[in-house]
Amino acid sequence: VEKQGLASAEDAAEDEVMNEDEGEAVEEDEDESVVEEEGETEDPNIAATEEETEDEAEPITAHREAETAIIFNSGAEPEIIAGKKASGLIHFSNTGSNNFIITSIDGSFRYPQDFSYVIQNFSVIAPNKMIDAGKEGSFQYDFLPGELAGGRSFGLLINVNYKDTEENIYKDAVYNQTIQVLENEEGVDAETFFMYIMLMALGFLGLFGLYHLVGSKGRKTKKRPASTVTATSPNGNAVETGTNGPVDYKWIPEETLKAMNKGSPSPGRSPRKRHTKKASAAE
Amino acid sequence: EESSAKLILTKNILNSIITQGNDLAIEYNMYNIGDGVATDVELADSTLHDTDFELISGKMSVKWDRIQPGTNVTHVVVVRPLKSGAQNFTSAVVQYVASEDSEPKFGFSSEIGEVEILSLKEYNRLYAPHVVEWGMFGIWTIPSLLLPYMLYYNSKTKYTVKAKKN
Amino acid sequence: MAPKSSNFSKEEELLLQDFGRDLSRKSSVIFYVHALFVSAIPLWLFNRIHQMEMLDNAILFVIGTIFSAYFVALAYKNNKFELKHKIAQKRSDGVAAELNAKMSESESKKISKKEKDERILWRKNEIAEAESMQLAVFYTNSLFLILLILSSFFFFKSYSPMPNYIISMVGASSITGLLSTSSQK
Amino acid sequence: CDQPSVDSSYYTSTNLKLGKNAAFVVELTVKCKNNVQDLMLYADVNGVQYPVTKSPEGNNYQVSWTAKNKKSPAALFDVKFFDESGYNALKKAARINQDANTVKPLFSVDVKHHGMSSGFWVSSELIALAVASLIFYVVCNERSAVIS
Repeated sequence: VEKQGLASAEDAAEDEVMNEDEGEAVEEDEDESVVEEEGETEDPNIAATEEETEDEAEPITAHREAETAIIFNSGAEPEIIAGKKASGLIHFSNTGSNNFIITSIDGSFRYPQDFSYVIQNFSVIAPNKMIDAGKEGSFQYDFLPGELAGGRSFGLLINVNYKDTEENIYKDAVYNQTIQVLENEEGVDAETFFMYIMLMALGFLGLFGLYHLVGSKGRKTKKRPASTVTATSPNGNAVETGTNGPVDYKWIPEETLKAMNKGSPSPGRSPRKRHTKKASAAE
Repeated sequence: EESSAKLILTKNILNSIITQGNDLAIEYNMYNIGDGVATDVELADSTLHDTDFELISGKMSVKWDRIQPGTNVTHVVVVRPLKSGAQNFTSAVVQYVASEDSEPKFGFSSEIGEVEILSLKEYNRLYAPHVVEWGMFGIWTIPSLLLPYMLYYNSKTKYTVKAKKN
Repeated sequence: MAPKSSNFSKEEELLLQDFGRDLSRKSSVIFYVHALFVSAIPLWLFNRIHQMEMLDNAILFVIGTIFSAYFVALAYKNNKFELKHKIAQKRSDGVAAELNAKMSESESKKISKKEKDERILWRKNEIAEAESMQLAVFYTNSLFLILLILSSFFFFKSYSPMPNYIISMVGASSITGLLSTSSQK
Repeated sequence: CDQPSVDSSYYTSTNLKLGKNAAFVVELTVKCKNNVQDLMLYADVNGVQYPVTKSPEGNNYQVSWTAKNKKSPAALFDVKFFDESGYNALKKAARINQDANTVKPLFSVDVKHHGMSSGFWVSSELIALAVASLIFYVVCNERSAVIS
């Protein structure tokens, strides 16, 4: 029962960002008596807005004995390029006497004018790491801004979700600012380029093969009537004089012969028949 | 307010392919994001057990006398996984004195998490050059390709060249 | 064909059959040996490069080899049939020249023109048979191997070895077989 | 530290197939004639300074750096080691735009990086495919010569 309460509280916390009216104050009261004291948040602006707008809703906030900080792989200021992985390096310091468990870290791009509107959700990591009282922990949160995000500004929100040993849950917006996403100006890298070249080569190979197959077929069908002519033409006459039939059937494939004899049913030569003939020939 | 250091320690794998029996470089980065100097910084990683990893280069436990604020330091160890399969890379630890005369602080690095280590066999299958194998393959194809072609070619030249002469 | 056969002598009919799709026993044996051999070559690649154990996959390997050998042999047969009469046409002058050169003057005078032509015909048949077989084997083998390499090392490289073997062998051999039948029409 | 005797070994990544990032590790054992313990060292690699780490026991030091996401070509690195005063002199030289080479290092270590390579520049299966294509081309020529 406790777990369910927790889950819905968490849901409420999530919903609360999206639509502010929905408040499940009852459960929150049960779970977060500690939060009421209002933890110290990194950004005073957020604390202020939260106090203003969510007096009744009582959102999940940070614990005052936990401090968070973030830098990015590009430095203290995020330099985020569309379509390229960015890393947030998060410092979590437990200054109190409680043990905290970092349950998850999530990040998202928000609409700069209205942070409750999510544009892109980044994948959530779940470190499930216990940071004992007085200790510190570092977390790396990697996220991939969309290819098309370049040249626009977004609200970047990164939340650290944690709980204490009494299963009270907390949320700390470790980064909550509007950032400018840079265009990915890197062209096609060499590897993909060579991959395309190879694919093209393979395509040509395939075409070449097809050309040979179709080409030889086409030539054959076109020249078939001619080939019977050449069979009787001067260069073949050494043979032709030898045959007593009016047409040179030898060079015509079976199918053609069959097609010529369409009217009469041709049962085909049975191997037995052939063998007897061969045997008679051997005699 | 007294200035104090704050260290972020990340642990990452430099390789893109992790295999049994091949070098695996693990990089530790320490960023001092505080406003004071961190002193007596000790980094230790006891998670790479010698039953699973052979140490090739670098030390599992090192010390910096001080790390200035706003700077970062890098440490690399190179190991060779002895076993294949899933391996959970967990936190290294750092201990440092954040401000003068204060108690040492203790922190965990970021975790890499569970990583699949390719078996040597699988690695060979996917990435070895196989020059000898292909060479032998070429030899195996001689009876299937070269032999019929030689026979055909001989016969062809024998009967077409003569025809041209006449 | 039955109504036509009345136009030909027995020998001629026999000769006609030699240009047919059916194979003599000797040719069949040669074809199947070649087909089995070329179908077994990929085992080397799958064993040494894809690291498939020979013994563990013995049944699969045997089935795969036989399956592929069947289609490759079919392709040999079709290709040989298609090539043979063309080759015979091309070689007729050469064969005649060879036979004329072989026969001494007295000999050539002794036999009738008809008999001489018949000898040329038989010899031509022999040559065309051999050449068409060789060319068919060469063509089919190289087509099969190229398809196999493409399939196994490029298209399905990321597959695990066993499905790779099955797909590549079935694919390469059946496409080889299929192409040989399609080019007959 | 007077007349340091240095034992060094180093590691550089060579296999490009395992990853594009190169790691460089230099390990050294430094013995000073005047038996200085807890020596603080700084390393200078091509004008970039790194603090040298010391292992908790013994006079074992390590300096490591990485080259990320680019092929690091074969090169000979001259890794110069400075003590605290040398390091300060180096920084001072940089400040007043003085040639850094005028600051004499305590000692230096040569690191030979063989470059990252993935073996042959083209994969053997590609060569096999090319050879097979060539053979196929020959046979196609023969075949079409016969068929036409």
